[in-house]
Amino acid sequence: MDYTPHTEADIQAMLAEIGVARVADLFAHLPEDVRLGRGLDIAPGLSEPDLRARLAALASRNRAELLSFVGAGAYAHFVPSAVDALASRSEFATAYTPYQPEVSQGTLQAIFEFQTITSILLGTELANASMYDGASAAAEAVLMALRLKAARGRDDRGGKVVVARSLHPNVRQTIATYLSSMDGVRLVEAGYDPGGRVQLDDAAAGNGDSAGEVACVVVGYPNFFGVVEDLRAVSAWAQAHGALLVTVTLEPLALGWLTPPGALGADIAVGEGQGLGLAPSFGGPGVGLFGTRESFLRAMPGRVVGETVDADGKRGFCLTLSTREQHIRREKATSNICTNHSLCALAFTVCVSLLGPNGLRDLARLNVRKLRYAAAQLAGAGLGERFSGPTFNECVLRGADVPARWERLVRRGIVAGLPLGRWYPELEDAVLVCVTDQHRRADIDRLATEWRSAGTA
Amino acid sequence: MDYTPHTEADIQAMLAEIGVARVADLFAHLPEDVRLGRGLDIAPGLSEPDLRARLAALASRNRAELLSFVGAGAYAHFVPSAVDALASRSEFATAYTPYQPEVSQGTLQAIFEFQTITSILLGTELANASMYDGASAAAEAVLMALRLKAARGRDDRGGKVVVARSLHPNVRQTIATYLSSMDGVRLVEAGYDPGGRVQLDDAAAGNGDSAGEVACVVVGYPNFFGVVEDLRAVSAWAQAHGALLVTVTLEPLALGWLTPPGALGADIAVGEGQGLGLAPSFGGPGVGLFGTRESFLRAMPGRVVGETVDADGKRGFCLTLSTREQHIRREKATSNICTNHSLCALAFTVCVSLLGPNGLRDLARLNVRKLRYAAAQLAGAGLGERFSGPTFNECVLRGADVPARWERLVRRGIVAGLPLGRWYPELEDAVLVCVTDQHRRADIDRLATEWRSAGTA
Amino acid sequence: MYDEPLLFESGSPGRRAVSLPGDDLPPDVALPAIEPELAQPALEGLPELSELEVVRHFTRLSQWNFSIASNFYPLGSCTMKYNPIVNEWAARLAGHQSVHPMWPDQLAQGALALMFELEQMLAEVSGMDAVTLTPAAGAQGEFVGIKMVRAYHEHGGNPRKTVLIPASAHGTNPASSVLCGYRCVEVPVGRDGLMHVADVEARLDGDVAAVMVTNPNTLGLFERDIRRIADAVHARGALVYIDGANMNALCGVTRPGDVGADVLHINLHKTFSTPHGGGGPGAGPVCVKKTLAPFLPVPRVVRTSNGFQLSEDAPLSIGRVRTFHGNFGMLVRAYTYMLGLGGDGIARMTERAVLNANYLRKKLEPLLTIAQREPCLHECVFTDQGLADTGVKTMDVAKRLLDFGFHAPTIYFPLVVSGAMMIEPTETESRETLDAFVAAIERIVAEARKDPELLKTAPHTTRVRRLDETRAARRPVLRWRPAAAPAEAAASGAETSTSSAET
Amino acid sequence: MYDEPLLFESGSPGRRAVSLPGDDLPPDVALPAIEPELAQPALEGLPELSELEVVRHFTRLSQWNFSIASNFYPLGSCTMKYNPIVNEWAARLAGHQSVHPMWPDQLAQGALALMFELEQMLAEVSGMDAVTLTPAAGAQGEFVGIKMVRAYHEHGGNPRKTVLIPASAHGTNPASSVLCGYRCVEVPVGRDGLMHVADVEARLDGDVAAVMVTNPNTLGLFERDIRRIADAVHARGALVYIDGANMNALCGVTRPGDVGADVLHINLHKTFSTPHGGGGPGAGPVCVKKTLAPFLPVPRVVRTSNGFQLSEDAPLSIGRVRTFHGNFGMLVRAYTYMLGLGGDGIARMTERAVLNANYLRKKLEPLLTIAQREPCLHECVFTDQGLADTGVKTMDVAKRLLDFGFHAPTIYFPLVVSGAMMIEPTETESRETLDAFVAAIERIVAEARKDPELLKTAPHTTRVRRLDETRAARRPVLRWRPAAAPAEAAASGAETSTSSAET
Ligand SMILES: Cc1ncc(COP(=O)(O)O)c(C=O)c1O
Ligand SMILES: Cc1ncc(COP(=O)(O)O)c(C=O)c1O
Repeated sequence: MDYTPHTEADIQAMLAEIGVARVADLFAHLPEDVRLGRGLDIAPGLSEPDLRARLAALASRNRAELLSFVGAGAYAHFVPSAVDALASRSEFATAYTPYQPEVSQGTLQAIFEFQTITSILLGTELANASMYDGASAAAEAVLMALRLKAARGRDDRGGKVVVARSLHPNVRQTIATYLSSMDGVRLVEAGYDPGGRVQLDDAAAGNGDSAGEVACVVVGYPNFFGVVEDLRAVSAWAQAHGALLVTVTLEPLALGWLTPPGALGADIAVGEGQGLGLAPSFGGPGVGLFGTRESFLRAMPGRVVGETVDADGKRGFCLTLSTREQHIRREKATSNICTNHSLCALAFTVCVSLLGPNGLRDLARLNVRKLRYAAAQLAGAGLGERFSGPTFNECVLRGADVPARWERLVRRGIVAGLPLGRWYPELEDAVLVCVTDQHRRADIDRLATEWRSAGTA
Repeated sequence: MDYTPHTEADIQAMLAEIGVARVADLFAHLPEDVRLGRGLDIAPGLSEPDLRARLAALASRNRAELLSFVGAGAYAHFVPSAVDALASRSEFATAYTPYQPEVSQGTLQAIFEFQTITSILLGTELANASMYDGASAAAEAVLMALRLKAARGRDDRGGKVVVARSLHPNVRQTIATYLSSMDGVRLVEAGYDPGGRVQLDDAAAGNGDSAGEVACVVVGYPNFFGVVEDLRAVSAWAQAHGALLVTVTLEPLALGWLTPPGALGADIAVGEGQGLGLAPSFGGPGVGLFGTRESFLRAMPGRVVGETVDADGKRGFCLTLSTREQHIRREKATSNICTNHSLCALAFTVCVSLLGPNGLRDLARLNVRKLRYAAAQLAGAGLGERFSGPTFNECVLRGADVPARWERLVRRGIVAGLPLGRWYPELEDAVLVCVTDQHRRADIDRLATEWRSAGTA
Repeated sequence: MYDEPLLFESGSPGRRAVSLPGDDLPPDVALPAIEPELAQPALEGLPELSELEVVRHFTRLSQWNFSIASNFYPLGSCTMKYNPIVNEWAARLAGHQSVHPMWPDQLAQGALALMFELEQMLAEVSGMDAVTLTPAAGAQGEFVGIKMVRAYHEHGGNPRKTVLIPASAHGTNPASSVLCGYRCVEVPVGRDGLMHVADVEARLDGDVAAVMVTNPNTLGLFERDIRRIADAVHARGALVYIDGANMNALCGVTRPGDVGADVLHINLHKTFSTPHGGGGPGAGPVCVKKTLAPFLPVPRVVRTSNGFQLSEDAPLSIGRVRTFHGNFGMLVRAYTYMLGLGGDGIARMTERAVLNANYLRKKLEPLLTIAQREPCLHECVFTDQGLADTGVKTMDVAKRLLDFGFHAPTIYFPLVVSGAMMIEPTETESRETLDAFVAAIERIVAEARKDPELLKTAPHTTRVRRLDETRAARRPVLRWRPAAAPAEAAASGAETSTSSAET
Repeated sequence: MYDEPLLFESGSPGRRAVSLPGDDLPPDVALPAIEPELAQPALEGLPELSELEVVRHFTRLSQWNFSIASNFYPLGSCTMKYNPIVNEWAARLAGHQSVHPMWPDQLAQGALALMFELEQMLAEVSGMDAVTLTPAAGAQGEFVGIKMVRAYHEHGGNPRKTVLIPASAHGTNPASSVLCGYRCVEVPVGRDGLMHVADVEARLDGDVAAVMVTNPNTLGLFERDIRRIADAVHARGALVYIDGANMNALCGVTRPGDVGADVLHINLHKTFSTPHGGGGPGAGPVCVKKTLAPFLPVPRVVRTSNGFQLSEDAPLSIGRVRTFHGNFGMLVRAYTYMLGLGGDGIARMTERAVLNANYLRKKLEPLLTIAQREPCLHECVFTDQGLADTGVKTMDVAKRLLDFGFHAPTIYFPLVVSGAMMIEPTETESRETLDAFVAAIERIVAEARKDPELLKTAPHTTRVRRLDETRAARRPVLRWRPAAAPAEAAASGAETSTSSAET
């Protein structure tokens, strides 16, 4: 492929205008000793037909056709055809961040709509223009909680961050990475109870610990086990400890069934939007959701779009409050984030617009019911629910010989959930099974049958 | 699916405004005895996920993955990804015929560009905004030739139409259908010579026949056998008989290699544009190309777009010369055509724009060479060329036991061309093989190997 | 707004967007012997552009269109309903796009099954017995239908001579009839906008081959006499052709086949939502009664114990009318649409199309002059009569509507109404959109009284202003041509390609 | 031009676009026991629209954007080159979209192979040894890179305290450094726009962990001292971080890894053509020398005798920074682009980007004031100094350019240039487009002298006129809220949804 438009005549005319003889002369000011002096060791380019053949062959080596029951932070739901048709329109896809609002009203109005939808679903007073993904949004939320705590002047940037062990392990690890260079901050893990919910007690707060007070407590909603945390209790605990409550919702469709975290006391509610409008795509891109209180606005990371008027008094939208951001505040910014996940936010917005409140509720309920049916069928295959708490579309099942049976199922073309031993040694015999609207009843029946027969094989 | 936006409240409010109680009342003026009085016997609607599953299952029952060497009027060539991405833009796809030019300049300018490209490729002074397909364009060309002959006053609408037997049989049949209600018109078929080219002699003109003079002679270019007719000779013959020359090009890519028919004497040059920008899609939609002389303009069928200026003197485009057309002239129109194949004309225009003159020439040459290579390989498999004339990307091959061997190849997943016996009993032992840029050398080698082994099987 | 030059005015010699696959053949493959005079392609003048230039060109052009996807488009008789995106998806499945029309039937069973089922659904909706999906558009459907009428009469020994057509008919009706060798006789339309049996009977003689009725007609009115007309026509051995372009008003309510139709065409690009594409491709299936089935064009899709087949075994057939079997890509879309809607949904579509039209009619009646007091179905026709004193004409109202972001209605058609504005909202528009349209008309009517010049010079906000259509026809410029001297051409090309701002 | 209301101001309660699959479960499947307080979703306010309304809404919005697909977009530092359509096709292959990040590796061999090969190509282009594709964007790449710097120093026993950053750096550089617990020390930029080794050395002490250099820098200039700076930095045990956002100027010409870089990030959404999406998603791979490889984030793609695997076995790793492995969809696009271009094509891309920038610079020099006389690479920076007497500012020139259909350059950045206009044409623009842009600037400069007010009130042809950004920040309205009384809300919604024409 060659996307440059230059003909030989163009090049000659342009060089003449510039006043040099060869293109190489344009690099003449580079010191001799920094020149590469050879061609790149990358294969010659391909024509479009050959390129398409190569990519199609590569893609076919991913086993997209398998029957899969893996969720764990990436969810395959029904996405109306209109979502990609609209979000992929080239005027959206090939624009930059809307620095010139007069010629970016399309992107800007869409982001304003995204901010509104996100704050409705999270139950927060406001939301930003998007973050990279659920985990990095969670990490940024924790940093923000620490900043807010410091601003309240209780102790410098230090403090404890209590993270539920029932939170997605990848999110916990990401938070740990983001916090690891911060002086005086300590991560404390809170266990889970037989319901699969976070167990918050005095030990969780690490009382008597030198790291000082608790800045925030972070829980999944639903959590990694698919269990719906009782945010009322978590929020009460957080308040009692002077801490902020950060919730992480990696399955956005659950918000069609659950009370929004903001309405149950979450001070910062973050999430992953991929499940509404985007394919799993090997883990990205999705879109980080980030909502919080109005009073925390100036501490919030990321871009925001605001409403204003133009010279004629007509409504318009523009990026605003950028005095929080890196390009203005540099080292004092609330975050280093610059490019975010705007186009994914658009897909999310289109998807929610198509579903509407009723579609969202119905689709969510369909997921709940599919999981219930599956759990009943799998019980017949010797897999029992590990936790008693209410679940959305994922639950932890345990049974005899689970890892070996799971391996056998993979060989038969079924990815029968995610074995948990790698992250939870105590759940070595358990598997996290996700059932969604994409599974027909026959798929679930087949899953149950195969688990059963894999046990006897 | 339900694409209507009406809520129950909407309906009630609207009925109230209209002043009726129920929707059924809107049909109250229909006589009792015309009412259906029952529901339609069509299955209940499907949701989008179910609909997609059904259509995907149906599509998978077409064996799109097979190795095919069938052309015969529908050609699978490389189509740059940009073609569909641009032609499918909803502003193009969901507009009507551009009756309001001020809000249809996109479609109008694109058609003007199509008319220009088509007249360049056909070598005609002008071209219309498109016809349905190659065959109906050919039939309309013949009707136009008859009209022109009548206008020249030599004899009323009657006359002879000489059609080459080497023209695509489906085109010949279509012409026959269009002519069958015309009084005094007789179709005469002209045979082919050992080169596979039309044989025009006095017999072809049906001399001494009562149907009068020859209105036109119609040949394929290339013809059905893939052979390039010598239009110089055909044109000379037509002129000698006072007839118009109509050429039919079903493989538009050939015009990247061949002298344009208009430059070789064609009075009306028609064609099928599918091969440049569109998939075979089981035979449609493609796009009929129609070019002719400026002096014949008022006799031409179909829409045309013309250049003009707006109230400010700025260039713009609009439908024009519609006094030839059915919506103005009704029974005196040059054709009954109304809706044509505008969006396909757009895809053709985008495709040619992307290829450019060099790409078109190179792609055409690649086809010529691929066929030559295949012919040489197949000669080794006992298949010889039936005709000696020059061919583009198709040729007729004959050999022992061809129909049975062809059947065996189909069972092995190769459609090894089109057996010709059905249309040409004298070619019972022959197959029309098409080789294009889409066939890799290995595909051709496989074809040769399989033909060979099918002979011995 | 800035200009976009023609493809031919942009680019640079030698520039190209596309790179082709490497030639994988041995170098000694020789080109065939061909007379040199036959192998001199004339490619000069074709655009030489980069991929980005092509993308930008057509992206910009696209934005200069109004379309259903971007605007309310109440173009009467054209049924500009929403074109679902899932249909586009279906038509682009590799299994649909790659299948070749000349393959053995057993390799295309999915496509044939789809066609077979679509024929059955159309037969059920129309109340007819057999269907051909081949015709490319409504007009070709008419040609096929009338051709069958002729074949039927010829088979009976006498092709007959005339076709009766009401004055309100679409221009394709007479044009198609003539193409089949018939003469057209006009049937007047009553004061009520309807065709009356007496007017038909008065013209019915042994020479009449068929009467062509558009139902509902182009005024949006149901032809109440249809059954009696059909009886009269049949009594004279003639046939009833129904132009079903307006089927959107009838589905699930009444079936032409139950009310005397012998042959009818349906525009899938209207009633069954395939996108109109700025002027096609469409699809105009023809549905017939058993008596006419033997005359259907070839090929036919038939179901056998060996699966579906394309058959040409039809000795009485009118023959072939296209290169292949039809606009399959459009058939996939219509099939997807009908399957998605289902029987109930198809009936709901009609009900709501009629509801919308009646609502709009009711709200517009105080503003414009209604052409007919009769109850309308899916569309309604207004005139500019009430604006006569202002000098404002239908054309001006239409052009001014563009400024409000609404496409104009069909204007000056049907011909039987002077200054007609034919408005068809379709069922997929919301009440809010209809209200906004009414508000625009209200404002325009007020403007007509206050500032008629504003309307006569409209549109004001579109990419170009009112175009000189007379000039286009008087001095036809139908293609770009290189300027006389190449040097000049390059210079003027560069000039046009310079964007210029309007301030 | 007409207005388009917010999603929330349109629609009607109970309306819905989507129909869901029928529930195929036995009716007795019970919902789980859940505390009722936890199962009260707050969906009120979400849009209730038909499919057509959603399509029309976003189609209209899209047309209000400038974009590469429709406009020349010379936004400096952003490398707004053509985003090939074939890359979009590749990213949408079912085999790419459906693969789940938590599947066993053997089910995703295609995806892992793609990532592995992409890492290798980026290593070759940058001259580095190992690559992580995980970071979501340039800023996260910086975070990962500086974090690794810290891990490296910590592993050596002392994390050190500061990072040296030139004044011309992008704001993400200091922000990312602070996020890793470092303090930033600014290095002044010389009169020639370059960083000088002496200025670096003057600030180099045992506390410096790294120096962050953008090369070419944000003035589009190659940092000629880079090797000497690197030597000085290395001599003090510190590391060299290269911000490779401007790699488009270097590919095939010079490799940061050969000239002293220890760690560098590349923006695939700039150099390797993944579309910017109106603000992401992007991808910011980080390339490192062997010494830093042990600190790369997890997971890593590794090749084993059993195929490709994702490995977390990296005890010195800085850990995980995202939920999953990266923006795979963007990686597919960049991979397709690099494979399509090949080694030669990648070098050609750089050459022509630099050719275009120098051409533009040469032609603009007589019109605007160049910020630096040094030879530029892929972009050049001008100022509004020459217009000072007219009162016209960079902002006005930028806004006026919009009227000509051109996106504005990056303005007021880099901060070291007052009134900066940073122009980056990229290699995919044609000479004709560059000439048209120059012509527009020429006209604007003339207008500045003749009619400065025209510029100060620009733009005039865009959908909205100049926006009151101060008001947006002073009284932040960051989301739609239902009007106080529901009755009022409905009324005002209806009003906004009425299209209004500007005449
Ligand atoms: C009533 C009527 N009949 C026939 C036609 C012709 O259909 P087509 O344009 O598909 O050929 C039309 C379309 O405009 C029509 O409205
Ligand atoms: C020089 C430079 N560094 C870093 C960045 C940040 O990259 P991103 O926006 O992808 O986070 C940018 C992008 O604007 C840049 O131009």
